[in-house]
Amino acid sequence: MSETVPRNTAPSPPRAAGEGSRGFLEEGRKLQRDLVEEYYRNLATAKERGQPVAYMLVGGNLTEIVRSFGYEVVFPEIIGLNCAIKHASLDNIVHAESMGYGLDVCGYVKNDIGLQDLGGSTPFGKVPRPDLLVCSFSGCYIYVKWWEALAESYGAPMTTFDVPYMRSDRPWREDVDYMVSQLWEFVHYLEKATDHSFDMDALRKVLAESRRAEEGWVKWLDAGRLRPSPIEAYFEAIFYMFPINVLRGTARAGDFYDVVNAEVERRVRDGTNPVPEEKFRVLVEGVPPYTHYRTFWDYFRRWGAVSVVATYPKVGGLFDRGFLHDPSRPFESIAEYSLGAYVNQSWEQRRRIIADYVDQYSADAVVIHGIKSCRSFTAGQGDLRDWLIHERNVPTLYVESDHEDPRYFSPAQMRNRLDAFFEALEQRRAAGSLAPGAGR
Amino acid sequence: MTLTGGVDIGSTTAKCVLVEDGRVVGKSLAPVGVDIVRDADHAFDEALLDAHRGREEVAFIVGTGYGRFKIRFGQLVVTEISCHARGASHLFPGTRLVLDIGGQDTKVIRVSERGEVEDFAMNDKCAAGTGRFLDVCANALGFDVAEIGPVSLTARRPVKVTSTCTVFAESEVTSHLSRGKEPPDILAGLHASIASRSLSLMQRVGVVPEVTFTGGVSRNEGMVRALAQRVGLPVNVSPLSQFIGALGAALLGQERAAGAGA
Amino acid sequence: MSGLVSIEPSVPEPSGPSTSVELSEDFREFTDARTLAEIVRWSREVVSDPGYPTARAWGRSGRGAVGCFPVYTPQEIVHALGLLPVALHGGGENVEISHADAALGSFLCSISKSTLELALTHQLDAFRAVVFPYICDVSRNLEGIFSRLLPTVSTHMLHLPQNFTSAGSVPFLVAEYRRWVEKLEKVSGTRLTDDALRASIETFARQREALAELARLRMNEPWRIDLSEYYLVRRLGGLLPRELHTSLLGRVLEEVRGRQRKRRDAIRLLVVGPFCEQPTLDLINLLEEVGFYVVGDEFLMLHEWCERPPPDDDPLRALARAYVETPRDIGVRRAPSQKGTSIVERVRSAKAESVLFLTAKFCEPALEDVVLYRRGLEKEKIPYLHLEFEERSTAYEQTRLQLETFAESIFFE
Amino acid sequence: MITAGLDIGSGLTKGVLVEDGVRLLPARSVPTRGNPAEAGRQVLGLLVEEANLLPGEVDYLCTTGFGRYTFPDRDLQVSDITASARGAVFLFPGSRHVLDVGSQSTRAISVSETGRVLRFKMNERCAAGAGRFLERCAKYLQVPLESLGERAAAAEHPKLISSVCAVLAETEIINHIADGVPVSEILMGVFVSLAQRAHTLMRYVGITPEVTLVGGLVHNSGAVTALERTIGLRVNVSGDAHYAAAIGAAVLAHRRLVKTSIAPAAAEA
Ligand SMILES: Nc1ncnc2c1ncn2[C@@H]1O[C@H](COP(=O)(O)OP(=O)(O)O)[C@@H](O)[C@H]1O
Ligand SMILES: Nc1ncnc2c1ncn2[C@@H]1O[C@H](COP(=O)(O)OP(=O)(O)O)[C@@H](O)[C@H]1O
Ligand code: SF4
Ligand code: SF4
Ligand code: SF4
Repeated sequence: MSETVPRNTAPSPPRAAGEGSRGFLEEGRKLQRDLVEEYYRNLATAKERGQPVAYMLVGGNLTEIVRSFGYEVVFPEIIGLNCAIKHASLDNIVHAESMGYGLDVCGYVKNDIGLQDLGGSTPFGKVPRPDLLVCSFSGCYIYVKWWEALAESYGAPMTTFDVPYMRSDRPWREDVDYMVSQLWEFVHYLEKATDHSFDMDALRKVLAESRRAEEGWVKWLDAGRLRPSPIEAYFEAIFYMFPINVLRGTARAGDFYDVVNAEVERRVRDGTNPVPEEKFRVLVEGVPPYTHYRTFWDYFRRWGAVSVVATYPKVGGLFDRGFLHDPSRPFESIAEYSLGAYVNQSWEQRRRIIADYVDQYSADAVVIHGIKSCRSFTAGQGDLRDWLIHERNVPTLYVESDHEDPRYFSPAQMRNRLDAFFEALEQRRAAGSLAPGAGR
Repeated sequence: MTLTGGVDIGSTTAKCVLVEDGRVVGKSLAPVGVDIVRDADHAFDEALLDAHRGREEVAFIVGTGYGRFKIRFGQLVVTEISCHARGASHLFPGTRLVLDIGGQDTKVIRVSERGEVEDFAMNDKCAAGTGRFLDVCANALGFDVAEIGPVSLTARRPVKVTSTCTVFAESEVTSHLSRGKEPPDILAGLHASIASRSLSLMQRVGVVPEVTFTGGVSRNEGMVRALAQRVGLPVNVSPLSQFIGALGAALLGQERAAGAGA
Repeated sequence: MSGLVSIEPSVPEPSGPSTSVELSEDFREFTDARTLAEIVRWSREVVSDPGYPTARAWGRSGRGAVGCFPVYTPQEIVHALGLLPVALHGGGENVEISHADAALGSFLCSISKSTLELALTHQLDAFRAVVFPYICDVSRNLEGIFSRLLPTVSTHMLHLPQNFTSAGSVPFLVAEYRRWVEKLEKVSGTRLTDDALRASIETFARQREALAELARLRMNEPWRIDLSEYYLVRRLGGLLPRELHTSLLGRVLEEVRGRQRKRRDAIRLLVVGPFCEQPTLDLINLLEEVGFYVVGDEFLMLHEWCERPPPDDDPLRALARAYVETPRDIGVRRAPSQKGTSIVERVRSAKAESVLFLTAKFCEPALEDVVLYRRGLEKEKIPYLHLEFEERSTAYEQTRLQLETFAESIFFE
Repeated sequence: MITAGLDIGSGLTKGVLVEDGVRLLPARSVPTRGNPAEAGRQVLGLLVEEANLLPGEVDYLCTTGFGRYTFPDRDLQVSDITASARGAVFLFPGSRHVLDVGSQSTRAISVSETGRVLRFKMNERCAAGAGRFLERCAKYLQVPLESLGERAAAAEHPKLISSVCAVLAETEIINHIADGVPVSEILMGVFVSLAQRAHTLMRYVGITPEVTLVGGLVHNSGAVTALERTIGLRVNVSGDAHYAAAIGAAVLAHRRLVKTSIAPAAAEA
């Protein structure tokens, strides 16, 4: 590089060799890849093996119960995010648009329905058609609409698990009762559909595995409290949340977090953190722009910004806030867990969670990423931004694009906003008006 | 006695300002074409010519604007947001809110007493209601952009304009014309509509006095009045308004140069 | 620096026609309105006033009004507490959004923004409580924003069950209603009694019957009442005390039945989609201007969502059962039948020849259904058109073009 | 019987005369320039002069296009979608799918054998997929509108335009130029992007061959090539198809005239 090339005020991104430089744990990432590959292989061969296939949503899902009846489980949201990361979502979306899905329909829905209509082939294998559609109505209305559309296209039966919206710190008794009665009904339905009888003890065992994985996951998340942070709680977490969402209830999920946590401990010992020189500790709120996820990450890294905590990895459940599965109260704890999906929290709850996170993880700033085609997560994020800035005095940036649709991501504009934000933070820190970790 | 330069490559125009001891000693303005690298060079040369100075005399050059990464000769690049905040606070030290409407985007920036950026918001991936919109409307009405401000001030019954989409600007204007509306009334309607769009953006960071209006569109007097009226606050405008980004960049360059010297 | 100028604002002009309708406390205007024309004129004034004049009039007598966000809330409960349930329908074409955008974001329907805008600009001050049913994520999230920005208004997000077959749905909904009742009792300072609730259920049942009667008339002989008249009369149903509205409907029915009017050569149209945000009156008029008769619609679903509650010892349970047990095919409630089949049935039962999907921009629940509906219609070769509208948009050129083409495609062989 | 069709568009006003609903007489156009009624009168004047007629010899006049209501001396007006469909089938009787790309909008129309509209869909919200966008590109790239196609022909790796907004698309183009992408590839990218957007609309209404292109885009060979490649079908194109809406209007005028003049005659008999 010659002298005449302009520098940004930020340090250039770290240029160490290998995957590690991207901020990933080496073993953890490799194991995660293997698990994902295995998962897709199982999906592709499920029909051959005569295994029935259930579709399920991530928020408040019922993986444990469904798996205990021998189903293979497809999570179209996960497939959607994988397609988007692999730049394979746009064709599906455009196809769905030609089927009549409007511009403003959730990108996951369009990716999934377009994908299915085009034959179900993804870069990682073919996705089987559903025999059962389990709609856990936990936090997003579109879940119902989406499953309804699939049910009509495939003629597959759909069951709804209605999860009341969380408007209090602890679940209300009536809500849990309602959910437990639905779970019993669901189990009876599955008994009829599969000709298997339900075994509560088996479920307890599965839940014990879930709990082990959950504890491991929480331990990983908690590492973000350290300064400097040995983990990337947003960009890295997107990968490590796969087992907790998809493989919960299997021993592999628990084992995965053991491996990952051991590696984090090593990081702490050796000081090999995801961002070599931690300058800004950031809380990230919102669904990631999967289509440009690496680009987006780079915009943080070049400023030495590390996400120490994030809300998105909690869509599957707020395990770090107490909703762990409890084998001694199987259905009640499943109910409580489903209530605890992040998008199922009222704005009052969401604000409280974020404020707590800012304190607990000593975040300097918050970056909110809004999704144009997702109202559930996004409607009200502007107000959140206002609240953080004016009532909590936390510097906050709001940026917008889409999780699935690359047409909504404009690199130049996105970079401009992030650069300006960090530039301002740097200025304020230099002037002493921003204490490091002054997230209060 | 350090001479520094700020080069602002916008979507529509390239601006360069040379500053010495906090004073503007030279400036230039030129349209941006397809060869951005050359345009940047050219803007810089013009400003040097204007200041009767040589390239080697400039101690520090800061680039900004959406084409900032294309400036080959600068030492530092900074976003327009920081630069507009810096420039506006320099000209109007009481500034707490900056509204910048350029050729293709609108920004609002809340600044602290010390001229630091506290918060900002931008219009989103849409060119509606920007300078380009006004350019197209002016064209459709057969005016030069520099004329539409004064013309709009003669309006008697401003029309209601619903869309400020740049692409449909022409048909918006034509359909008003075909309904027999007068150009000043149409222009006043357009300005009012941009003003309320701007207000809505300003609400995102909070409307606090003093408000300073920057960017090319702030040269439009009709727009300035429409804005002051809609916001209900006085609005600062400098004759240098289109240069404020470049000025801010040059001023940041002064700090850098001083810092490096110390 | 002498070149610097500071431009002072001149006195701002009032934005839009700031019609403010003052109604008398006993709504004498409506009691006295003898003819349909008079009723419609009043309705037009009330509807175009973003300050909800009927809520203000009710409030002046010291009683509280409760704003009900679309689509459905059991208004009987509100009524039984001596409060006036008022249907919120957004801000209409005259409300300029400048505060609400900041809180909500750009890719959202207008009704959510204008409702918040009205609240922030004190146009909803007459309301002591506001309820947001879980019809979609936007409505749901709006409650959380209201509760922060307007702490003096009692808000509730009503979780309406999505599982319509569980034995637990009705008991859950009763509990959910109770939680809301507790808040409303504080607002009204009275306690809800079973007798009062039973009486309210009767009141609403009578209103529903009268509305159904008018709808039948419109379906069978659409030329007897203009679409805008029909719309405005119905819209009053969510704004006025219900007893009064029922009596107005009686007068309207009588007058309309006696009208001598010529039948036009127009295409019978079913309008699907505007169950929440409402298009402008001009757009509604445009539908018939280009050559249609609207013989079935989803414009104001507040009263039509539920059937008369079934007999039950516990009136609250009766209301909960009415919600859970009424199979209604609409974008924000799961129907037991397939959408593709149910739309065809609806077309047939309204004797419609064509379908217009008129969906609010960014209204995702409505958008998703269009795909399923159109599949069903294509199978039966029933012509349809999909248009998006916005509360505030008044540029109808594109809309007119498409509607005309649609009509011409049916008219010209 | 001579009938006239006037297509008063936002850019151009186009007119044709048709004899007995089957024979095309001259076609003419003038820029609309914000005065649709005047433009209509001018075109009509030109047509009548060219065909050596007296003004009174036009038996029936039908307007279409965005200015269809602004022309006072019309006997009938129809929407331009209805008219384009008729016109396309008049020009290419095998047409079952019509794509109409005008200056500000793109419409995909499926039509019956007689030219009746079965289903149609217009571009939503943004205008990046329409003709005006091409005009601006031509200006930016300093290539005359007429030779856009020629210039694009050399492209091997078209550079797609992702922005849905025509204005921001320009910025994208400038960026490509600054990055040294050859003009031909940018141009072809523009065409392919436009074709892909049109394809989505076309798929929504359903594509049945033959496909006929009408509207101003017919002059653009590059766009036609890109379109044929994208949809994988041959597309009917002719220079007259720019006048499709005007032709359709004149044909519909003729039908109406026949109906109304036969009806009284039949009543007399
Ligand atoms: N004399 C003038 N009067 C009114 N408007 C002007 C004048 N000069 C420039 N403008 C407006 O300013 C815009 C360019 O603003 P500018 O801030 O230079 O944009 P950018 O930084 O994006 O290149 C033009 O689109 C034009 O509408
Ligand atoms: N000679 C030409 N060469 C290439 N493109 C042309 C030519 N003439 C017109 N066009 C294209 O056609 C468009 C105008 O189409 P037209 O159907 O006349 O639109 P409208 O009816 O909306 O006025 C222009 O925007 C331009 O892109
Ligand atoms: S939460 Fe958002 S992204 Fe997820 S399914 Fe719902 S709308 Fe789509
Ligand atoms: S218009 Fe649609 S998206 Fe908006 S609040 Fe109503 S139902 Fe929800
Ligand atoms: S076409 Fe218009 S509305 Fe669309 S993004 Fe561009 S300026 Fe905005």
